[in-house]
This record gives sequence, structure tokens and C-alpha cells, in this order.
Amino acid sequence: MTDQPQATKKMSIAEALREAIREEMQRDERVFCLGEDIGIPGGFGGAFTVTLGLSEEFGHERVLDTPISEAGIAGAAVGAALSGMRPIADVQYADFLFCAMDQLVNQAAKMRYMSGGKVSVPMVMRAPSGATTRAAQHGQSPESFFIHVPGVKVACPSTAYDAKGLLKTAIRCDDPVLFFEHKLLYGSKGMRAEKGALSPEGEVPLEDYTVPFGKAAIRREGTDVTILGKLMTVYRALAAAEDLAEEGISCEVIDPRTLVPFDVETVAQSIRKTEHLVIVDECPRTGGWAGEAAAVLQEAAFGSLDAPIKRVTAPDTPVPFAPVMEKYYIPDEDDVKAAVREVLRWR
Amino acid sequence: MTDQPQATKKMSIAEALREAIREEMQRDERVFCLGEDIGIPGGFGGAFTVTLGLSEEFGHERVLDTPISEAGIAGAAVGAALSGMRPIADVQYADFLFCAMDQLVNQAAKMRYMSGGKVSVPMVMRAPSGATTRAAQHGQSPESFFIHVPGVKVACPSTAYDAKGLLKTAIRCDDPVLFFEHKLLYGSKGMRAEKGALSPEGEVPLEDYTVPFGKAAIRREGTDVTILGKLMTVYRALAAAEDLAEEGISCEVIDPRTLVPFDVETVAQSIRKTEHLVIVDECPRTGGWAGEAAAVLQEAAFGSLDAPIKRVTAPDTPVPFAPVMEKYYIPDEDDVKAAVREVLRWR
Amino acid sequence: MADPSPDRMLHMYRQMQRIRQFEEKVNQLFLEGRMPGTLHLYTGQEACAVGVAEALDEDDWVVGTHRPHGHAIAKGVTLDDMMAELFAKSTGCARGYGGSMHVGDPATGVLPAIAIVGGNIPVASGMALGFKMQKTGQVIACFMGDGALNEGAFHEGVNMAAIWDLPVVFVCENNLYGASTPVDQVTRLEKLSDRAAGYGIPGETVDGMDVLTVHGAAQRAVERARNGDGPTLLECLTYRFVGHSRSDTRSYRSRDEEAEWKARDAIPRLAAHMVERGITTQDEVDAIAAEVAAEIEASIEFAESSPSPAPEDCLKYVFTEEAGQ
Amino acid sequence: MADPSPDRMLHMYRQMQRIRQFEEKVNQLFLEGRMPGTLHLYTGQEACAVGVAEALDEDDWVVGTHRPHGHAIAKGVTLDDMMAELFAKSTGCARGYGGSMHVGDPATGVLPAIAIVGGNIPVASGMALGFKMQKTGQVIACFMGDGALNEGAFHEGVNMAAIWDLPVVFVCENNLYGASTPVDQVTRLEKLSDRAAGYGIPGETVDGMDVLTVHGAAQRAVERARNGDGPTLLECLTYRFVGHSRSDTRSYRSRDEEAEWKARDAIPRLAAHMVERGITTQDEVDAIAAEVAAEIEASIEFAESSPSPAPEDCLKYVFTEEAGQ
Ligand SMILES: Cc1ncc(C[n+]2csc(CCOP(=O)(O)OP(=O)(O)O)c2C)c(N)n1
Ligand SMILES: Cc1ncc(C[n+]2csc(CCOP(=O)(O)OP(=O)(O)O)c2C)c(N)n1
Ligand SMILES: [Mg+2]
Ligand SMILES: [Mg+2]
Repeated sequence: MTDQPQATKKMSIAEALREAIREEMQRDERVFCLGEDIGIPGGFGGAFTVTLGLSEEFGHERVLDTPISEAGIAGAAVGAALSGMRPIADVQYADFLFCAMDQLVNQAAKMRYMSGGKVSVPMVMRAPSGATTRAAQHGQSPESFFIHVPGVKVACPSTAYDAKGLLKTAIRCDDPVLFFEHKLLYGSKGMRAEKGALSPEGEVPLEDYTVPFGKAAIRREGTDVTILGKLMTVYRALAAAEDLAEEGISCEVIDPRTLVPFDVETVAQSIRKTEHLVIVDECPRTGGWAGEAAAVLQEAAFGSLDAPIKRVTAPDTPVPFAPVMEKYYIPDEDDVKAAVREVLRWR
Repeated sequence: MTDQPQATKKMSIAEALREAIREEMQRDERVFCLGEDIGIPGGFGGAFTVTLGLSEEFGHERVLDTPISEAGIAGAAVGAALSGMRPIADVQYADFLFCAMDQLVNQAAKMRYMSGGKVSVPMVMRAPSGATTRAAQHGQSPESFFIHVPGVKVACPSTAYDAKGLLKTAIRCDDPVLFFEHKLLYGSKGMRAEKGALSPEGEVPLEDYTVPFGKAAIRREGTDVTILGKLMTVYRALAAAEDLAEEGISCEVIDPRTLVPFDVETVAQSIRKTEHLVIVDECPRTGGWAGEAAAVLQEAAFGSLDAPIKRVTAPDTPVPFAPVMEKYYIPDEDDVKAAVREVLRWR
Repeated sequence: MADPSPDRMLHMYRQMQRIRQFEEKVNQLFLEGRMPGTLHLYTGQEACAVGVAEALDEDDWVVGTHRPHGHAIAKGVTLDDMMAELFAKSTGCARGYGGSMHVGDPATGVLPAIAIVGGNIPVASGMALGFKMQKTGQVIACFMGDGALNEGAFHEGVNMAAIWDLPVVFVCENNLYGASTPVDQVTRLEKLSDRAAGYGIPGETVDGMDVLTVHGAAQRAVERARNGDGPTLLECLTYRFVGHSRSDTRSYRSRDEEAEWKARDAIPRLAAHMVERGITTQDEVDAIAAEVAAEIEASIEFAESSPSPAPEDCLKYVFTEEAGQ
Repeated sequence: MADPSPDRMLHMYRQMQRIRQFEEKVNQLFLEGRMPGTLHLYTGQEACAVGVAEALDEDDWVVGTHRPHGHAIAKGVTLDDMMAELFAKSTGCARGYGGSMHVGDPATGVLPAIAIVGGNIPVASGMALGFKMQKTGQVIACFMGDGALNEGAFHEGVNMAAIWDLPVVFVCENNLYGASTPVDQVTRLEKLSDRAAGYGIPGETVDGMDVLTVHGAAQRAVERARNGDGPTLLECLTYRFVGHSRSDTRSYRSRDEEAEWKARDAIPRLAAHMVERGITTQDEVDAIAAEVAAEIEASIEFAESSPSPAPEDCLKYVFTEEAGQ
């Protein structure tokens, strides 16, 4: 982690994101937000309050409410970026990215390449991810789709510190960035609070700082097994590690912070020490990020691995509504513990 | 492979697909086609001639030309399927699936689940895949996106026999099937022929037969290394195997035929024999099918593997236009040979 | 235009009461923490769903939105099935897999509601295509909000229905807001039904707070659809009396505006109309409301005493052949 | 309306000649197997691109389609840059990464063409949004075929431009077919510009075979855009004299129809107009054509003698920071 400056404040992730946007909008006239219900006076500040108050501060032109037109939003961001602006677009739920897929995959990601490097598309697309008893069309974690799109970067902050620092990096990045935020981590207040939310608060510097892309964070050090998780599953992994410590099992928990670029080396190094790897991910198993990470790491750390890499993921199903089924669907600390015990049986 | 009946005819893949559609349309009134430029008199029979002549035979209502509206096409297929029909929809290039992504991912794949199993969506979406000097927006191989969509099956025929047999299975399947066809394998004739095409012809039964989903085909037997490829890369793998045989290296080449369901067992068994695995895939590396296959197989065959699983894929870039760059981009037999030699160095 | 039969009017009244009371109850259950998930209430818009559904035959279909309770109940999903679904029980209309945003029941001609704004429109056109190809004579009504009109899916789905003269009625419930966003901020049109002209189909704007008006317009549209004359875009001017979803304090609109619309509530309006014409008495009307209240209490009992799905049931219903993968 | 200045008219003629001759040549090179890739020729539609581009200022922008040679040349991409791109050389306007379907050059205000039908429309609106926010006074012309009007992206992109009064001109080149599909099979509208009404913006249909007519209409639309009065949907009725792409035998349309439209060829038409008015002589006109022919020969030489990208160059230009990943 980069050195933390002096003055800090305890913030939720929603607040940290808002701070990042505010500071960047103050710093750079080209930065603006567009999305649904983000700036309406008396409105929500977006589906999870992140832009609350910003239209009052910066005006409605720079916190631009759009029609319900996700392809239009993404396209507007692409075009505005091409014209020299720095758009921060958002969809209310990550599930709606599928409505904007052509603009994201075929336009945003490829414009630079198709022009032979003559143009660039500095845009951010924010998307709230994760299952929260809203069933199949409002609970997906579609970040894995985007690691398969050459030309976009993918960030996944799990702490308030990272949320602010990564979002600033994303805004300043000259390439398109998909920025996934987990609904249960926001810490949104009041009526927009989420049931079952974890809402980790953290000390966030009030000064300007950035968190670089492609540098994983070791959230807990350990010697017996490496657990790789992102967004919400970082916390599941940490909870499991806590419990397992009591059984005498020492877990190292790593948070990649960005999926593209992905910090293979930090994880590979950890595996060289622990010789075991468990990957925890809320994306459905087949074709998900956990599989990609396993494929890269079985190669990068071959010979060091004492056991097959174990994936703890959501199953290959849509997100169910019933809370009992959803609980089964989402990988939790018990699933992680079982996987850790299983890989350690190979010792 | 299932037993081949008696009467056969040499066919290209385009012809075999057409035969499958024709026979199924004759067999079942509910089967119909919809897509762009598929049935216009004097037209193309779709972008790659697959539906040529079918509107004359079955009428324009059952070979339905649509506006250029991919989301509309996919949605029409979903709805028609829900009403009891058996639509075979298509997009002209697989790249355009991104325009229909919401309908495919959020509607087609989830309708059954969201209804608690009360409805089903028996539709096929055909999509031509692969790079053919048409650059970034007409050369993608997006099949990996769909293995990450619980609720759809994914087929990838590489031979004429499979093309007919898998398409029949897809049409009769009560679930949505994404059916990927490789542009260089069609064997389309005349002006619609593709440069650099391989166009494998094969003996195709004139009678009714199906190829089941989830059963891989061993395309060549061998003992030193297993090579897993799909669509075009099956042929790259076979060419490499041919050359490597002269060096005394014996390769087993496996074609999964369907990616969802995926026949883990056939490949795992092969690995238990060969102890080495190379996966060849035209999808970009990160987040692609090759990674998923590697992740599954490192677990299924752990202990048998003498070397890390090696992926030979397209790089993490859009598809370039210039043929010299495109040739570099597409994994070919030389890339496969190099990878085989590399994994065998671990012996 | 002539009123519907007294029986039908009384049934409409009952249906609107069912929707209203069902939602008042689930909202309460939800606030008490007894019900999981999220809720988009239809309160205030009942005339739209009921007016349209009553213009449909039993084997016709509807497909709803993220705000679908009204659509489903109006077309005949039972309160038991609805309540159990919202309680996430396996006796629910979607066996607990769908929840509030995906209620539906093929047995009553209700597709699982589609909560992707605009996403149900191409699907509805597709179903209508299937009806036409199979010559079943069926019609589908596709509900959408004012916000949905700006989705690309609207455009593609409506155009297809137009060019193929498909038997579908597009019902736009213009409640003046998409979530917090006023409709006049996202379109230059004064009348949303004017979008119909871009597809060469008829468009009509009606008072969505009067169930008889909605019903009349819906009948005409259904008739056109059934006769092979293609789709209609029917705009119903209406208002949700409540927040967009559970976490909405409605600060983006005025209490005056709310009061104005509440004064036009379709439910007392129909009651008054019937009483005025001597079709019924206030007592009978009150009795209906009381019967509905009892029905709803019974549905809660049914739901609460129903079994939950097993956790691992979440693996079911992905594919038709369970062992398929 | 008054004609443009003689110089401008002569320049328009030269630009149309450039497009026509460039494409005749690349088609030949392509058929000879000397040029890779695929081709969608603009032949016959030259008046549309040129009429519009000449209404734009140098720092205005255009974004083309899968059929973009005309759009790019009209806005000023040089024949050398174009030819080298189609030859897949690193001196091409997209350094060999884009090819025929993605020609463009930011230096001349031409975005890389977008070959996803309709895909350029939201991008154009976005760029116009950027102009408006930065108060640059710039305008973008977004070209599209008749087929693109049925894409959801059209709907969303045009609506956004409408509500925000963005400085964009939507130019629909209605050449009667989307690939093989006749336009009247995919819309109920007689005039595509009538779609404009659905967004509350002006629509106009003009003779796309007359460059002066197109130019006049484009000037009006550009002026509206630049004045902050928002977008226009300008439909140009035109015809491609050739097949949709290299593999099209055009059996879906009649030779009579083709002959009728070819008789309206915009290039001789402008020449005749200028000669009639004494603006120029046939000799001067012929000299322009000859100059263009020489330019094209030179561009082939330039392209053929230019270096190809290295194979591994395909790894470049994915991100701005090459080492970023
Ligand atoms: C594609 C998509 N975008 C955004 C949303 C989030 N969302 C849910 S309801 C809603 C407002 C819908 O407005 P409208 O269509 O007018 O329907 P209403 O809620 O007023 O009934 C929004 C933006 C969504 N569900 N789907
Ligand atoms: C989204 C998408 N769908 C389909 C295609 C394939 N395609 C390329 S050009 C074309 C026809 C386009 O017709 P139109 O918009 O009228 O333009 P024209 O070719 O006539 O210039 C089609 C279907 C595509 N490129 N993109
Ligand atoms: Mg609304
Ligand atoms: Mg056209």
C-alpha cells in the first residue's frame, strides 16, 4: 500500500467515492458525471448515494441526469471522452451493463486500437455489483465479462481507502476503466442502506492520493495457504482466516484491487511461501475471474503448488431471490474454510 | 462419436448446417429462422449462405428477414420460444451479439430460473466467429463470454458431421443455445467464399442423427501430450500434431464440441495418459475459455500433470486489420508446436 | 362509449382493491422486516393494469416490469401465489426464485415480469410473433413505464411489431417520473404516444386514473391487435402515490402535486361512478373491500405457513434437463 | 437557394471525383488480390458525404459507418492515408490497425469509422456533448444508413442529442437497401426523416443525388446545431451503384432500378450544372478528373512502397500506457 498522508477521516466507501469524484471535479474541469438519477434535486444521488450533493456543488451540467438509456450513456461517455472530456458514467446496477455492451466492448475498448493509437477514450464506467436479495436481474457480479475485453481496465475496490485512491487513478487514466463497487460494501446511509451490508469504514486521507492499478494488497499475512478474493469476498476470506487461525491454520489474504491489470507476481510470491491457493469470488464459476486467476497462477507458480487450486465461487446459476437460496449461492466464510481445509489435506 | 448411419454425402459445414435446419423445419412446424438478410429472394442466405434457398422452400414467414435490430431479434426469439415456437435466430457476425447482450444474458438465460422452472426458452442463436482480415468489429470470437452465462448452452462445431448433428440437438433442446460457427470453416461457395478458409468437407449422413452435447471428440490419439482446441484451432492442433509426429512427439487432439456442457472427463482421462496439456483457442487470453478449461483441468487432473497447463491463445488485444498482424494474432500450428515442446521440457 | 357490464365493473373494482390492499399489506410487512427483498409499489396506478387486463381474454398474455404486482394480479395471479412469492416461499408463483420483481404465472397468462427497463418489449413482440405464426388469435399486453420509452429495446421491439402487424398492445404507464427523473427532462415530446408515429402505428393518450377510459382504449387496441391490424401504443397518464422503491423519500416532487393526483384516485372514482348509476351501493362496495382484506389475511397465512425452498434448490431450474450439464 | 461559390463547387466536384475514382481503383486492386480485407463501396452516394462535409468547418467532425471511404475523403483524409490504410501499411491513417471499415484521422476531424450499424450514433451525441460542455462551437455530422434507423443505438443516441440540444447532424443515407433488405420491409414509414418527430427534432428528406441540395440542407442543419438549436435528422435519398460488399451479385434488385438511379449520378450532374452556368468548362472538369486520377496513382505508389507493420505491432495501442498492463 502507498504511504498514507497525515490528515484522514473515517469514511464509508460511498463517501470515499464521492470524495474522489468531488476532488477530481474540482481539480479538472473536464471531469463530469452522467447517469440515471444522479443529480436530480431532492433525488437519490444515484442508486447508492455516491453522487449525493454533487449537483448542488458543481451544477446540473456536470452531474448530468440521463434518460434510461444505458447504451446512450456509455456512448455519450465514449464520445465525450474523445472530445477531450473525462466522463464518469454509471449504471444503477451492474446488470444493466449488458444493455450497453456494444458501446463498451465494441466502441470504448476498441476505438484506440482501431485508430492505430491516434485517439484515446479516458472514461470511467461505475457499476454496483453483488447479490442483495433482488434476484436475477439486480444481483449479478459481471466483472469477469470485462476482464475478457482487451482495451478496458477493471478495478474492484474493497476498502474506503482504495475506493478513493483507485477511482482517482481511474479518472486520470487515459483508457476506459470499468469500476465495480459492491452493494454491500458502500455503507450508504438512511433509507438507502442495504440489509446484510458489511459497510467497512476506513480512514481516508483528505489530501490527494492515488492507488496504482496492478498492485495487489496483502490484507493479512500468513504461511499455510493463500486466499485470493475481491470486493465482498475479501471480507469472507478475512473472516475465514480469523476462524482458521484458531485451528492453527495461517492464511495469507490477498486483494488484487484491479483485475486488469492483475498483479500475478504478488500472488505467485505468496504461493511460493504457502504452496496452497484458494480463490474466492462471487462471480458464477464457469468462465469467471477465479478461473482466469487459477489458470495464470498454476502456470506462474507451478512446482510450488502442493495441491490443486481450489475455487470457491457462486454456482453456475442466476442469482436466486429467496434469501435461503441466495445465502447458499453467495460464497461465504464457511465455504472458504472448507476449501482451505481441503487443499491442506494434500500436504 | 455416435455411430454413423449408412447413406452419407460430402458436405461443407455451411451445407451441413443448412441440411440440419431444413430437416428440422420439415420435421417440426414450430421451427423457423429469423435474422438479417436470410431469406430475401435473390439475397445472400445470411452472411455466410447457410439459409440459402430455405425461404423458397418454406416461405418467407418461416425464414423471416428482420430489421437490423439485434436486440429485437434476440428478444423476438425469446418471446417466440416462450409462445411455443422453436426459433433459430442469427447475427451476421458474432461481434453483433454485444448489441443483443441484455436479451441473451438477462432474458433468455434467466427466464426459466426467474419463473421457478415454469417456463422455458427453446431457442438457438447462431453466430459466425473468428478473425478474417475484417478487423476489430467483425473478427471476434466471443464464445467465452457465454460460458459465463448460467442458463445458456454453448456449441462449437468444427466438422460438417458435428455441424449438422449439434445443430439438430440445439434446435431440439428446450434451453437457449448459443451456436458458434467459424467463418473459415464454412466452406461457403462462390463470391461468399472466405480467403484463407479451411472449409473442411465431410461425409454427412442424409438421415436423421444428432450429436449429443457434452461429449468431446478425440480427433487424434496420442500419448505424449493432450491438445485441446475448438472450432478453427482443432485444425491448428491437428496440423501441429502431424508435424510433431515427425519429431517423435505423439499428440492427442481433443475437440470439446460443446463448451457448456463441457466434457471434463474425456480430457482429464487423456491427461492421465499424457501428463501434459496444451489448450489452443482463438479467444483473447484473459478471461477466455482456455483459462476456464485450465482451471477445471488442473483440479480434475492434479497429480497427473507433469507440467503447467499451457495456453496458446490470441493475445489481449482487439483483432488487428493488417494481415501480418492478424497472422501473429491468431494462434497457429507453430504456436502450438512451440507450446508442446515447452511443456514437454518439464518431463 | 358504453360502460362495461355491471358484473365486469364490480370485478374491476375488486381487482383494483386487491392490488391496492395487497401492496399496502406487503409494504407494511416489508417495513416490519417480515418480508425480504425490495419493493416497487404500484399504488395509484391500479386503473392501468385492471383496465387493460379486463380487455384481454383468459388465454391472452401480459408481461410486466420492475413494478409488476398490479399487472400480475390484474391478469389473475392469485393473492396466495403472489404473497408466497414475496415471502420467498416455494408455494410462490415463481417458487421463490423470482420475488417481487419477477412475479408471473404462465397458467394465468402472465410472463415472469422483466425488471430490466424496456427489456420486456422485444420479448412481447416475440411472443406476439409466435401467436401470429401459430394463428392462435392470442394477444399480449406489454406494460412499460415512461422511462422505458428511451431504451433501445423499446425502439427495436415496437418497430418489429409494427412491420409485422403483431398482436401486441404496448401500454405505457406515464407516471411522470422514471425513478426521480421527471419525464419532461428526458424527452422533448409533450405526449409520449406521439412516439407511435415513428413506427407508423396508432398512439393514444388516455386518463390512466379512470379505469373505464383505460378499458375502452385497451379494448380498441386489443381488437386491432387481434384483427391483424398490428400494435398500438397506449399511453395512460397516471401517478404512483408512493415512492419509487422502498428507499425513496420523494423529495424530488411536491406534496401539492401528490395531493392533486391522489384526489383523482381511480378506486373511489369507480365506486362513486357505480353508486351514482345505481349499479351498486356503497355497502356492496365496502363489502368487496372487506372481502379482499380477508383474502389478503388468508394469503399471508398461506404464505407464512408455506415451506421455504431448500438452500440447495438454488441449483435447480437453470436448464430443463437438470442433469443436462 | 443560392449556389455555393464557384471555388467551392469545383472543390465539391473534385471531392466527389476523389471518392469515385479512389473506390473504383481499390475495388480493382481488391479483385486482383492486391488488397486485403473486405470493401463496402460508396459509389453513387458521393453527393451525401461531400454535400455534408462542405457544410462543416475544418475543426468540425464526422463519424462514418461500415461504408466510410466517402465520409473520410470528403472531410479531408488524404488519398495517401486512405490508400495506405487499405493496403494495411503503417503509413495508413490508422497505421494498418483499422482497414477499410475503420478509416479516420483525428487530424482532419474524422473519427475512426464505426462498422457496427448504429454504433456511431451514441458516440456522435457524446462528442457533441463534449463540444457543448467545452463551448468549442464545434459540430459533428454522424452518417448512417437506412438500416441503422432500426437499431436501439439510434433511438438512444438521437434522443439524448434532442433533449440536450447537442450540436450534431444525423445524416441518414437512404440507399433503399440495408444489405439485401429493402427499406420498406423494415419500417412502416414512407419518409425515414419522419422518425425525427418521435424525438421532437426537425427532419428533412432531400435528393441525395444532388450535391447542392444536400449541401443546402446540411448548411441549415449545421447552423441549427451550432446555434444551440439541437440536432436534425437529414435523410438523403441515394443509391449505391454497386453491391453491398465484395460478394454481392445484386440479384435482389432490378437492373432497371439501377439504371434509373445511375442516370441521376451526382458527379456528371454537378459538372453539367457548372458548365451550364458558365462556372467552368468541360475541359476544366476533365482536367480535375485527370488530376485526381494521377493523385490516386501516386497514392498507390505511396502505399505500395510503404512499410507494413511488424507482426508483433499487433500488441501495441491497446492502452495508452504500453506498459500499463
Ligand atoms: C435497463 C435498466 N436501467 C435502469 C434500471 C433501474 N430502474 C428501475 S426502475 C427505474 C425507473 C423506471 O421508470 P419508468 O420506466 O418510468 O417506470 P416507473 O418506475 O415509473 O414505473 C430505473 C431507472 C433498470 N431496472 N433497468
Ligand atoms: C450491428 C450490426 N448489425 C449488422 C451488421 C452487418 N451489416 C453491415 S452493413 C449492413 C447493412 C447496413 O444497411 P444500411 O444501414 O442501410 O447501410 P448501407 O450498407 O446501405 O450503406 C449490415 C446488416 C453490422 N455491421 N452491424
Ligand atoms: Mg415512470
Ligand atoms: Mg442502406
